[in-house]
Amino acid sequence: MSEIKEIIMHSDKIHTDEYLVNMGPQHPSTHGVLRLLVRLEGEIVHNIQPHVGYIHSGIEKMCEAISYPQVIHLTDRMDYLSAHMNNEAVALCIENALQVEVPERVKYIRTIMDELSRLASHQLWWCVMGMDLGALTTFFYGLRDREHILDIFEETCGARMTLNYSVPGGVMFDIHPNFQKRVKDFIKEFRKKLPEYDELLTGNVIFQERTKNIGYLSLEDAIAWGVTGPSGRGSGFSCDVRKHQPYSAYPLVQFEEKLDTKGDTFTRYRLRIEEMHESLHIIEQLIDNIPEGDFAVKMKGVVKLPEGEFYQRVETARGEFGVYIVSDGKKNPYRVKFRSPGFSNLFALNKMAAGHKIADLVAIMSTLDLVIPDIDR
Amino acid sequence: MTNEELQAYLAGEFSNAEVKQGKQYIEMLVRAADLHETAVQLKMAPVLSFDYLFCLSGVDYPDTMQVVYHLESVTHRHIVVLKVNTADRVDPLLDSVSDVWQTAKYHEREVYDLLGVKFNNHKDLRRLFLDDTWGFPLRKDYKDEVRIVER
Amino acid sequence: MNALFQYISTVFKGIGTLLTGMKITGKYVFTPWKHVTQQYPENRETLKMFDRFRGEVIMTHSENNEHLCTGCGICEINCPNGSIEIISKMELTEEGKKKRAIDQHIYHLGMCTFCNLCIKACPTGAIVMGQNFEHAVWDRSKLTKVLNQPGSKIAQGVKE
Amino acid sequence: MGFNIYDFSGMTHNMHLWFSERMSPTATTIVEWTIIGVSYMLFVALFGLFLVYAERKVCAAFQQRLGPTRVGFWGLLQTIADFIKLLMKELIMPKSADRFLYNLAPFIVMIATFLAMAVLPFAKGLQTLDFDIGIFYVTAVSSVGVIGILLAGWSSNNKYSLIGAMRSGAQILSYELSVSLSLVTIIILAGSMQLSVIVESQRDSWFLFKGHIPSLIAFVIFLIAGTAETNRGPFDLAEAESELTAGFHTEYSGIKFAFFFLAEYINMFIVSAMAVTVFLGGWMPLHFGSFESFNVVMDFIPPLVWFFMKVLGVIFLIMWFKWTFPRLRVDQILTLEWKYLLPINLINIILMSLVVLTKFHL
Repeated sequence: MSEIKEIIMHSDKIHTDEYLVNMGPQHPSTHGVLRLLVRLEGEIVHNIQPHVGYIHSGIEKMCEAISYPQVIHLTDRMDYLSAHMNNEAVALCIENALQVEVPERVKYIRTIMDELSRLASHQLWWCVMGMDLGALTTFFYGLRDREHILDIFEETCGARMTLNYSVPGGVMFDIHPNFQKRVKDFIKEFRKKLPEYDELLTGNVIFQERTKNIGYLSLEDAIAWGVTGPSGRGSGFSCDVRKHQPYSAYPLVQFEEKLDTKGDTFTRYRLRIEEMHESLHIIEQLIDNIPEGDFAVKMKGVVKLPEGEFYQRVETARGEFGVYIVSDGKKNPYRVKFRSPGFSNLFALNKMAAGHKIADLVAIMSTLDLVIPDIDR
Repeated sequence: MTNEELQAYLAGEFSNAEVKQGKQYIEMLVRAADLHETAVQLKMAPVLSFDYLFCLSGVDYPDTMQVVYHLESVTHRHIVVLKVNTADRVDPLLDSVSDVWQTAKYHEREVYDLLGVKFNNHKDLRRLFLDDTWGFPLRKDYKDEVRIVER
Repeated sequence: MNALFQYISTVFKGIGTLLTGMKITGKYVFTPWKHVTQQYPENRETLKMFDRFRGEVIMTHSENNEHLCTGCGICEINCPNGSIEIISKMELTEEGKKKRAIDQHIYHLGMCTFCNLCIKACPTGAIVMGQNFEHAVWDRSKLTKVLNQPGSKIAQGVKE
Repeated sequence: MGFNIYDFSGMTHNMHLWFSERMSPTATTIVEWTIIGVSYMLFVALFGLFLVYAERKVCAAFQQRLGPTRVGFWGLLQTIADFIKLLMKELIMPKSADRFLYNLAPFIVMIATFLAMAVLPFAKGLQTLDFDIGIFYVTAVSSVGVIGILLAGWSSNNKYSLIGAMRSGAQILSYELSVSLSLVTIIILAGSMQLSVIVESQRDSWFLFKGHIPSLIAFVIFLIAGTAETNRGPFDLAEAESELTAGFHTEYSGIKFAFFFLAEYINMFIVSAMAVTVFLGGWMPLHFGSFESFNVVMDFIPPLVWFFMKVLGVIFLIMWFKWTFPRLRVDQILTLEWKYLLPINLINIILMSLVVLTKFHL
């Protein structure tokens, strides 16, 4: 109740036409346990107050008690859709701190895995986007294609979502002998399926009407609110860490950072679809050229970081993910902070959705591609 | 601007700050009183224009609370790490930078929630994840006998 | 007149895009045998998990009821959430020396996150990941398992 | 009591005579009403359950799934099991709901559905009421249902329900216009509002083909507006589950929810049956002018089978819409009606009048 009172106190004057609706924590379109306190007038959204913390699991506190390889396995559980990118961020951070040079093969494998994760995440986003807009069939088409990627993961890493594949100094297993063939089959298959996505949803006149000129986010706002990933790039914010601070095998591949300045829901949608094409392109460049070599360098049994502070940025499917490790030379970190993309992206929602209708709020939230454990950590 | 030039420029511009090359990025330790002014300068000066705050974290050191701001300039693509120590560890107080970078509004709420760092001039400083009865869990002296199992 | 032409073309373009979408779904509805559903309990015989699939931690035993575990406790240290407990005992070897050996390798399946860190750390390769994934039980206490079989011994020649 | 699957009028007439001989006129009427009422209720319950099953199977096929397979052969008993579950569920009422209106709402929706069914001609002679204003009656009573939806939304004392009900009100009131106008197009062609006459005059050719392009346009508009009338497919704003959790029936549970659910499916049947009766020749078999042998074979199929085949075809089309398209927004749904369907409809009526005036349709 106190929150509601506060909101009434904070508003400039009391609007008698307005009413408050709690969207969440259990609501079909908040994709988890996110609660939005929405101030509405009729159908028009006036103000949105996100309330997070319903799935706060204290990962940062837990990390202070466990060793570095164990920290990696916890990062799976934050943004579970781009688990491998999170793993990689911590692994890279540790390798940088220890000045370990990983073999070329590891870099290639990690980059391929990154892009596969990105594809899987974008596929899930696409199906959920369709479902939020009422086209329920997209959900199953997206999941159908995602299954192939999860099978690839399962064969090589042993798990489908919580991969825990990157370890300090390399990867946990070498790639499975079937890996290359499976990935190539998947690319061939998915290249055929991607145009279907466009025909089913992108081109649809109802979809276009629903998304075009909705949820505008200006470049200034995108930067000020730290909106990254395809959501930020839809506003023209060049924020692709793969381009600006390349890691792993990204310096070796040709790819385009998809940018657009329109900043509306449809642009964010389109950029993600284009990113899927780019991801396929990146994998195609790497998959045949994986160099021979070790899949990990030999590390000591107990990983100890030198004293100091280390930061590593990677590009996940949702935007920029950062790991900030403060070490005091012991075997467990002194402080770990995760900069999660969803956290910054979510709070720009008010900027985008105010003035639009409830249905648009749902569409805008979909294009932000929120994963709630990523926000709450 | 190269890294060395940037370091020299920052050292010249902010005489009260301690500028040094860290392990990865240029680090800049400012006094708590200068924080807001420095933040405004870092963002507004055209040669610097650090307009993108990509990480804001609080660290609990034995004698002080430190808040770390990772800043990037979208136009110049250079990065600086701004650090500020609070005078008091138990009841830390800093100026808010949420009017400089909007995203700091919620990041500061997170720091307040988990570490108990209060921010002046913050419009809406409430707990973010936890409810009001919790302590500040990321502090090193935080005790929770029920939920934390020591091995 | 131009506006009218535009109006008509909007209508036809709109209907056109809708028909394109219906073509895609129609393609699948008239080929229902191409479904992707797996009927799980029925396909139990044919359903084979990948050999790296991380289903549960198991300890391999040879036909002589011998395992490779020395009871060193490295897996216990490496486990992030305390799902492994090693209870060791002191044994007299043939030369009459005291030697540490495994008494019970306790594994809490309910707490395991299948991160593979224990298997990676095991110096003798005593524990591996099993492919079983049907872990549902009625009683939670059944999730706590003792991995070394009763009466099992350490295989000859395994050193710490 | 002769039984003729091609013509039921003799059978019903004989039944009436048989009752009249043995009972007083009042008792006859009461018995006949009871029989009709029971048979309609049975039909609604069974056909509703079948439609729910069909929807699940069809939707599964669209989504490359199998749908229900566990309960009964091919999951045929699934909806019955679901229905039993719904019957046994607790009826929960929100604390500050308007008790009377809350309980009344599902019945109003159901009553409107039953009223509209009364004039549908299932086969020759198998029609309860044969008004001379049949079409007018259907459009009138089918819009009563929206009152139930509005009541449900208002009395639940839930903001989601209220938003859903208001959306539904705006939507159905506007689309009623398109439904009526597209039917008016056909009334011009048929020259009658009596459903039996309309069906009878499609004996040699269905109105969809007879009326050339205007009746095709009217058919498309009727399908769109009819889908909107039933709160289905891309027009399910009233219960948009990604926005309003379940819209106007958020707070309903158990059998009251089942009423809304069943009414939605039966409404879909009514819209399809109207489309079939008015545009696709009702229970009339498919005839091609000069192919005599073909026409004889078509005549051999009983009218009841024809009617349901056509109805299920139209229902499949409506399901196809639902499982393909994203949902419209509330302002777009009104834009579609007032800026597109209505003007096209009005022009279409003029076109149809020209066709009739020039006797082009004969």
